[in-house]
Amino acid sequence: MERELLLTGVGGQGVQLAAQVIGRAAAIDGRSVMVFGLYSGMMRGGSSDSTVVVADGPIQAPPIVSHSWSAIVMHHKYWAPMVPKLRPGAVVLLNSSLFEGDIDRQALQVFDVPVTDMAADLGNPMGAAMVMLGAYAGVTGLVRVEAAVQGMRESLPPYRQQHAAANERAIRAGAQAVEQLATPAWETAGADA
Amino acid sequence: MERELLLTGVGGQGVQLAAQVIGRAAAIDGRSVMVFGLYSGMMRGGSSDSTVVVADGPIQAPPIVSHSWSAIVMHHKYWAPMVPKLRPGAVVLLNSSLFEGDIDRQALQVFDVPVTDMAADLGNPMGAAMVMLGAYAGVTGLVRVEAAVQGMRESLPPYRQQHAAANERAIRAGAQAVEQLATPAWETAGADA
Amino acid sequence: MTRRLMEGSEAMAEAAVASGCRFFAGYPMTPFTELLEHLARRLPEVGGVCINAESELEAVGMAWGALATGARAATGSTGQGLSLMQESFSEITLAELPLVVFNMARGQSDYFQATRGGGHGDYRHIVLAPMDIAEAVELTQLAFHLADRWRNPVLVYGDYLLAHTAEAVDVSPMTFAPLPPKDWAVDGSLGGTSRSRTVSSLGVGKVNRPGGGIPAHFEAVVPKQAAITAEEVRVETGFLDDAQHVVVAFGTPAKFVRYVVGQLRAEGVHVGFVRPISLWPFPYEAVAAAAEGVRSVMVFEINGGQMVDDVRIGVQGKAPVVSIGGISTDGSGFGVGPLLDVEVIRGRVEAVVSGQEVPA
Amino acid sequence: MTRRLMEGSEAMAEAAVASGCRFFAGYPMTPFTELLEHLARRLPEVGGVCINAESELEAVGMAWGALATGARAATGSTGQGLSLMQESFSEITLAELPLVVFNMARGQSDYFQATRGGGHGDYRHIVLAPMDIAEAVELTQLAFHLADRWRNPVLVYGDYLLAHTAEAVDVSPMTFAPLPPKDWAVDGSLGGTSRSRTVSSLGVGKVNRPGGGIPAHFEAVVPKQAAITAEEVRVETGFLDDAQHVVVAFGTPAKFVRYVVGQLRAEGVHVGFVRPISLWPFPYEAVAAAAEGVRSVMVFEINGGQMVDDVRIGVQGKAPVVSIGGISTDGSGFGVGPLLDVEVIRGRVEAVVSGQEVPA
Amino acid sequence: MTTVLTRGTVTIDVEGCKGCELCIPACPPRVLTMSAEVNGLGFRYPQLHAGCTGCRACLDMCPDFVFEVYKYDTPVELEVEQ
Amino acid sequence: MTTVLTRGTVTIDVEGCKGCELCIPACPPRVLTMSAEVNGLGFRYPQLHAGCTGCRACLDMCPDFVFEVYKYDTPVELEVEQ
Amino acid sequence: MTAERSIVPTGSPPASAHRVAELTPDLLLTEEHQMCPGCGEPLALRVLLDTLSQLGVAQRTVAVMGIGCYTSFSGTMDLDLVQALHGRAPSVATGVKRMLPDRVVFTMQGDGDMVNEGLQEVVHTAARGESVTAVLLNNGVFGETGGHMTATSVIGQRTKNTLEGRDAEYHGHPIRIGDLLATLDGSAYVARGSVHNAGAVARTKRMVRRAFESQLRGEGFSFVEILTMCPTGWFVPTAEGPGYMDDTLGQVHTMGELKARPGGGPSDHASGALAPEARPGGGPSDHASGALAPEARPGGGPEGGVGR
Amino acid sequence: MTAERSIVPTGSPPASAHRVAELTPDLLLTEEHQMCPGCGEPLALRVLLDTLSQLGVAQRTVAVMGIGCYTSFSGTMDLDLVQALHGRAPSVATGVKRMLPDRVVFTMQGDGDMVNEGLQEVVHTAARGESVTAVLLNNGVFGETGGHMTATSVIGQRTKNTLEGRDAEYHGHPIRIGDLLATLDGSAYVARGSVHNAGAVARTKRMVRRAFESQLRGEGFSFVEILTMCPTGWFVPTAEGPGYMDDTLGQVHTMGELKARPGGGPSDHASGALAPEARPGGGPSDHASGALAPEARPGGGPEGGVGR
Ligand SMILES: Cc1ncc(C[n+]2csc(CCOP(=O)(O)OP(=O)(O)O)c2C)c(N)n1
Ligand SMILES: Cc1ncc(C[n+]2csc(CCOP(=O)(O)OP(=O)(O)O)c2C)c(N)n1
Ligand code: SF4
Ligand code: SF4
Ligand code: SF4
Ligand code: SF4
Ligand code: SF4
Ligand code: SF4
Ligand SMILES: [Mg+2]
Ligand SMILES: [Mg+2]
Repeated sequence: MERELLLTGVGGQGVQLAAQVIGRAAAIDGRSVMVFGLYSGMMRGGSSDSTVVVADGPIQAPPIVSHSWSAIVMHHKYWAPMVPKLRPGAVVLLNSSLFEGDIDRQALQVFDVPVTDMAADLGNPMGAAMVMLGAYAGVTGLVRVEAAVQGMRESLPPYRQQHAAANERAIRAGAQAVEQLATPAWETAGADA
Repeated sequence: MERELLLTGVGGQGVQLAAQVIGRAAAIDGRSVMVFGLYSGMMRGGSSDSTVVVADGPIQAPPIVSHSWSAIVMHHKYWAPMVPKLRPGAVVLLNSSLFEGDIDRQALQVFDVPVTDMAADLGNPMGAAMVMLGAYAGVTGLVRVEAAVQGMRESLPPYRQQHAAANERAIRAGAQAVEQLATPAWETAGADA
Repeated sequence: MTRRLMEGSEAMAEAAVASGCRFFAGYPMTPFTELLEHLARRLPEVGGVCINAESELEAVGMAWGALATGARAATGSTGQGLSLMQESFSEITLAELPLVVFNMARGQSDYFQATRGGGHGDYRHIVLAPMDIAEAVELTQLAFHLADRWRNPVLVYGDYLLAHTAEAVDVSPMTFAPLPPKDWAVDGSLGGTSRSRTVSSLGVGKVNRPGGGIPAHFEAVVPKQAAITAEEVRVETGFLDDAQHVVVAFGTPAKFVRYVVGQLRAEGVHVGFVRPISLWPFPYEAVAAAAEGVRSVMVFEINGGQMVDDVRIGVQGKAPVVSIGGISTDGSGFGVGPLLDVEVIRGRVEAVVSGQEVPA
Repeated sequence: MTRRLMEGSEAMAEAAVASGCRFFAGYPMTPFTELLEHLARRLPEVGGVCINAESELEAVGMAWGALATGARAATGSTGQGLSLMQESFSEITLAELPLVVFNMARGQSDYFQATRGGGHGDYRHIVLAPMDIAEAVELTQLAFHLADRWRNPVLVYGDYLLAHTAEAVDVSPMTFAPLPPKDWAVDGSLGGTSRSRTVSSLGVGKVNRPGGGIPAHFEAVVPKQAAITAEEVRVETGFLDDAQHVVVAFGTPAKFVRYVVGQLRAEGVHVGFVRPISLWPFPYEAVAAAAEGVRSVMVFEINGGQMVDDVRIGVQGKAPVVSIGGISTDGSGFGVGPLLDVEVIRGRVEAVVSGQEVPA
Repeated sequence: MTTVLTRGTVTIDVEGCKGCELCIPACPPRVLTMSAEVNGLGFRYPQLHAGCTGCRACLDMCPDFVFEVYKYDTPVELEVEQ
Repeated sequence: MTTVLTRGTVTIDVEGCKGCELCIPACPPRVLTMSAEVNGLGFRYPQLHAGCTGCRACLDMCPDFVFEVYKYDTPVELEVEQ
Repeated sequence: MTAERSIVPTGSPPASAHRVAELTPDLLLTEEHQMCPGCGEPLALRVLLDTLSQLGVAQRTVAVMGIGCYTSFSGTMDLDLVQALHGRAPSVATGVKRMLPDRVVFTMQGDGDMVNEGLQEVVHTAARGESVTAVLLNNGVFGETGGHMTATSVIGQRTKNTLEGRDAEYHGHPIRIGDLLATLDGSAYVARGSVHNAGAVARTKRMVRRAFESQLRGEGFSFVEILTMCPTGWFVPTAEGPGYMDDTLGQVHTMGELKARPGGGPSDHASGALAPEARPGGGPSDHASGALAPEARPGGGPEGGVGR
Repeated sequence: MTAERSIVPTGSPPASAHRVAELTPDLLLTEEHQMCPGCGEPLALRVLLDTLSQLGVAQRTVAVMGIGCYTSFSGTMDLDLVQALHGRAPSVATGVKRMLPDRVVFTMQGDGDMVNEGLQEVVHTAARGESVTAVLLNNGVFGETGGHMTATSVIGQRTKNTLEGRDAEYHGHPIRIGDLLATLDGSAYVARGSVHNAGAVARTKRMVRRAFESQLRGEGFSFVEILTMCPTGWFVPTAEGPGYMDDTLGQVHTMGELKARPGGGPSDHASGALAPEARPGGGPSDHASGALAPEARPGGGPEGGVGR
């Protein structure tokens, strides 16, 4: 089974790191994984999208997916082109601190999480994406929260390790703020969990 | 009618200039002309070959000729590959001051002119090629001697004009040292002469 | 080495290290940058050298020097940076040095540059185009081997997608047939012995052992290229047996095409594919065989129409050749544009199969 | 201007001046050097500028700047120097600047570089290959016209023989259809007006007039190339009517081929020739027509086999395509080798006609 | 409650701010502080307090061009919370 | 006829000479002069006269490596034409 | 502390007050840009555009842009403009100037563009004495590609591909490009400024003005290097950018005028370029204008910079 | 006059005499070459090869050659050798040295190669402090292609494409490359010599030796510029070459040591490199060795050269 996740935000919001962390977490959970990040130019306020595919067998799909099982929306600016790619009933986590615009709450299972505010409250204003990925793990079970924490630590370059503790708090806060779906991503928590 | 001349020597002997001068002289004489020079690298002692084609109508031949009516041999070093291109009976002027080796005096009409020595005697040791081209004009009548003198003046760049007088003496000395062929290049001396 | 989530750039860097590459020089440029970053970190760990060259011109020159000593060495960039290296590329080929070049292309519009030689002269690089990370790990190692085998540069043709996609991969060293010793390399030891060596693109040796000279040196290119053409064609084909239509594609887009062809076959459409893995030498014979008796040969490439020339040469008029790709880029000019989408490709293939116009 | 003995380089320089070229920058390299020398002398005389650029990279950059102001400007070199300019060439094409490039090639082995674009991306230069000085004078003038007409670079493909052969020639200015004004050029006058201009290869305008953006800019390449292909093919053919064999050749070697074909025809051999004058766009249709019903299509080119690809694309399998050229150079590497000889070419054509092996 | 003689003032385009804080130390009288709230892009932004001199340093140091600087025709007294 | 005490001498590879004349002024005692005759390539070449010191300057200045320089074990007297 | 004071409304201009300076440079088509928070390049841009505006040459100016983060300014600068390739702006500017000798021509380049990829271009253009002004935004990194070492990165500087810091043995030494260009006969005016505080911005503006004045007098090549913050590439918080610059790049690439043609004396030393009231009052650092020594200091090393 | 003296036979070595120096450099495979009459490049070649021979490093040396007339030496030098492209030798040498750090690596380049086409290469290599020695044969022209202006041609110099002489306004100013390289932190030894007379040859030989000694000590980049005659490119008779050089190039590119690391003191000041008897006796010019100041003179301008 292949589970897709699309992430969108603006440069600087941490979308690429979040995608990486989920990918590493899935690998830690023993699954096949493919992560593809697409961002314009450098770390400036342009678009920042990413795709994650996690599977319990080898992945057949090419790294750009046409249909997705879920989405994380850190900002609405580059969200529109993503909408048609979501399968009916797809799980969407919205950054409700910033999100503006319409979303079809009938067709999609939408979860509003005010991650920018939560991150600010945690004293880690740049940690919104970490809160979000904690929430995503909590809602979908696509990766285990513990795997996400470990994946985050492995994803930080040496010169950013000082942020690890704050990020861990952010991930756990996100996970605690939500409830798991009735039908999560997998039957079991993790292939080797 | 197309008349070909092949010239060969070593770099620094003035072969390219001599070919140029003959070309300009032929143009002065009102004929069609094509001159092609081939020399290795720069003015260092490598090969220095040139081809001149003069015609009384438009030239059909490409600039590298397979068969030649005449040749000027300033040095024997790069002479061998030229031999098979000479038509039977071709007119060959040899720099007898330096030439070493064999030449088929049966098949070719050979004229020995000690142009290096003559140039030295004239106090113009670098003028051997000019002596030779005077001799060539004298023997073949392919260009008029007066046209050759004028062509030489036009061929010198401004910063070499100081050599014009000495070169003129060299050309005339060459012409005087030889006798014209019984059957020169053309019936008339020059198209507009 | 155990499986680890690595982006393509990192996996290729690891594969280079596993191949014994010990010198790299490069200059950052999207999407090549990460390959350089990984090698800058990894090579010193294994006793190698990675220089952050001051420009692409310097990078390729440094690699040239390292190669001349017999080391396995590489450089890379993307289209523009490789354009700057063209003079060196052709001359390194003439000098018969085993350079490996990573072209992390911004799309596929450098096909001509890669296969026809953007530089002057008659040189050709062997060009290997992986479709995904696993294959990139293999072809990178093969590249170092072939470069040494033929004393000819090999270019690995990746792209943005390959560089920036991460998968859990395992880079283990491959084994190849043994290679002759690099007795042509200079190590400085033969000065004053009358047997000193020259590494040169000019075909010149020493006066006491002049070699064949420039004409012979240049002419030696022709038989060498013929030998490579005879031995190094690599291609994957699928579903050709009873195909009425064939799609030709290379690199990461070929992975999309293969997926689409698989889907269509499952639905009973008689379509097959040819995926050139070596772009030079190009699999003309495979294309010719595939073209036999089909109704169309489609070419899907992300550019204005380049590989289509090679496909036409292969097809030799046996079937209509139809371009179904095109220039496609994101707003930044180096990312991935709208054509790289399974649905879009499927739509184009179906249009040709059903005899309609290809949608723009 | 009256007839005067001029070498090809000088004649081309005069033709450039007659075309209104007022800027040139170049760096010496055999056999391009003399063209630079003549322009260094002539341009200041007519109020133009010729810069002895410090390298080819600088030369092409300077030409770029001059072109951006709307001036007619050119640069040039030979193979290696042009390799260095490849990055600029492709981007100047994307910037739609009317550059003229003189490629005084060391042979014909830069055919790929010239016609496929040695640089990155989908660019194409219009390539015009004169066979002698008189034609070079015309094609040089045409080059400046076409560059402006299409806002696309044009490369004039000369060689050692063309550069160094002297003939008595007459350079008179030609007239062409009128051209649109260069309202895209910058002159510095529109700063602060909200209508300021941008000359860029990146497809970007100003925020208030952004244009189509990078994707649209890149995609515009395709229809433009199609239009040039439709209108600018130039070719000479001869003796095709009842030909059983056809020889394809371009540039100065084509003059030899034409001479040989003329000789053979006079002797009753059924052979004709096709001489592409524009190498891009290539005269595929003329080649296709010539290939109809013949026994062989020979390709004579002085390289390892490059134009033969285009001939194959044109012939589409209708007749066997036989290479009868090859790499041929003198000892210096940039002069003229043994294949450029009427007897040698004749021998090769006769061999094919009589069904024998082509002599090596 | 005291007041401060204030010769200048600024306007701040809060939505243009990227929260870099370069304006804060640049202000000689130190009358700028960062907000607790964030703007639409999620950035904190500067707020002005009494005592601005209209010196322009904030304008010169803001990479996002959010400031306009004014001088009162007559200086005003503004309140400062102690 | 007089003689000069001559400490050194040279050999000259006449056929290697390209007639540049750089050796002539380089020789401190000025004992080199150019020939009137030419060699096989048509160049005039240097000739040695009495008085060489074996100083090596000609060797150092000849681009065509035609000189070898020697010192006599015992200086010799050589004739000079007046 | 300030935090406790009451907040003054800043939404709209107050009544009975006048603006002390133009809102933004009037040669900008928009104030928006996509540079990172805390980037120094927009500050340098403003300095440049303000100067062109004040000199009144905007309608006879051609800009030639390099490739780096600043490239995005090409869409917002209201100037006739030619986009060059990475490193190649000086040659392009040469071509423009030779065809339009009475126009003001300048390049905007980064350290990666000018001192790495295009070092040869700028040195030759300077040696040629080409009458153009080159403006260098020097942040000691390739900002655009993610913060890698450039030829101006200082010893010990940590960059994306020198994670242990630039090591002279392995990575070599930084080039002080301004000092190098000042040694060439063709350069007429060479100075190095910075935008790391308001005083530096003001001094830099005077340098830029003097560079263009030199071009207008036809003296030869003029050059202003501006040190700019790149918190992203330096991996430091935005607020620490200026201090980090001062401690690292600023110690090697010291600020000051490095060369000026005797003829081109202290044009506007006392005022002119900068209206007096626009000067930062008791700003965080000095603005001792005496440091702008009017005479040439070719090859001037670290000793002669403006006090920071 | 000398012409009247009787001629001494010079066909073969005399009896009872000993050779004062090696016949030709022992690292030459042949004495023949195709350089023009009066060319200075073979003189520089001999200086270089003699030095390598005397230092005893020939069997651990790699030469990297540029493209110019001197390129033809690659066939006659008995050294392991890599032929680089025009301008690119310093990068190639870098690659060689990094892979063979204990070998002696040098480049031989001309002014066209190094100061035109490859200026960036040599400056970056010097800044990088790469432990290689670059030898420049500076004749102020592209000899190989026919005598055109280079970036070192001096003002007023007539060349093939500056027929009226190099004009600073139109063609720019020459680059004094040695002076420029001396300003870089990565360069350890920089000197400029010449071969226009026997004294200059001897002094140049000491410079070359000191440069290689610096490399052997691992101090960084070392550089020797050698002014060489090119009568062909200068359009002067061969015999006038040395005088012409002295009057033109020599006035701008003044001879002397421009930089030396304090540690690398006066190695062989008194002798060693040059056996005393090999010194030109009362040669045409001085050989005051004091001019080889051992201490660093970065940026040293015209004032500090060796007397010519
Ligand atoms: C030939 C070439 N090589 C590499 C690049 C990739 N590239 C784009 S911007 C850049 C760095 C720019 O650095 P700098 O000029 O210092 O500007 P900054 O981003 O720091 O402002 C590089 C390496 C390119 N565009 N062209
Ligand atoms: C890229 C490139 N451009 C131009 C040339 C042509 N070229 C060959 S040698 C030469 C000049 C060499 O000048 P220099 O290095 O000064 O050596 P010299 O001939 O004066 O000894 C030039 C321009 C080349 N080989 N490669
Ligand atoms: S104008 Fe000056 S005093 Fe007022 S807020 Fe800005 S920096 Fe502070
Ligand atoms: S300097 Fe500008 S962008 Fe930065 S915090 Fe202050 S107002 Fe915001
Ligand atoms: S060794 Fe000295 S003295 Fe003797 S010939 Fe040579 S230069 Fe003259
Ligand atoms: S220096 Fe040498 S080549 Fe020149 S004249 Fe003297 S011996 Fe002959
Ligand atoms: S990466 Fe650096 S230079 Fe680029 S926009 Fe960001 S801060 Fe500015
Ligand atoms: S052209 Fe000049 S440098 Fe070249 S060999 Fe002749 S004299 Fe020497
Ligand atoms: Mg930078
Ligand atoms: Mg030179």
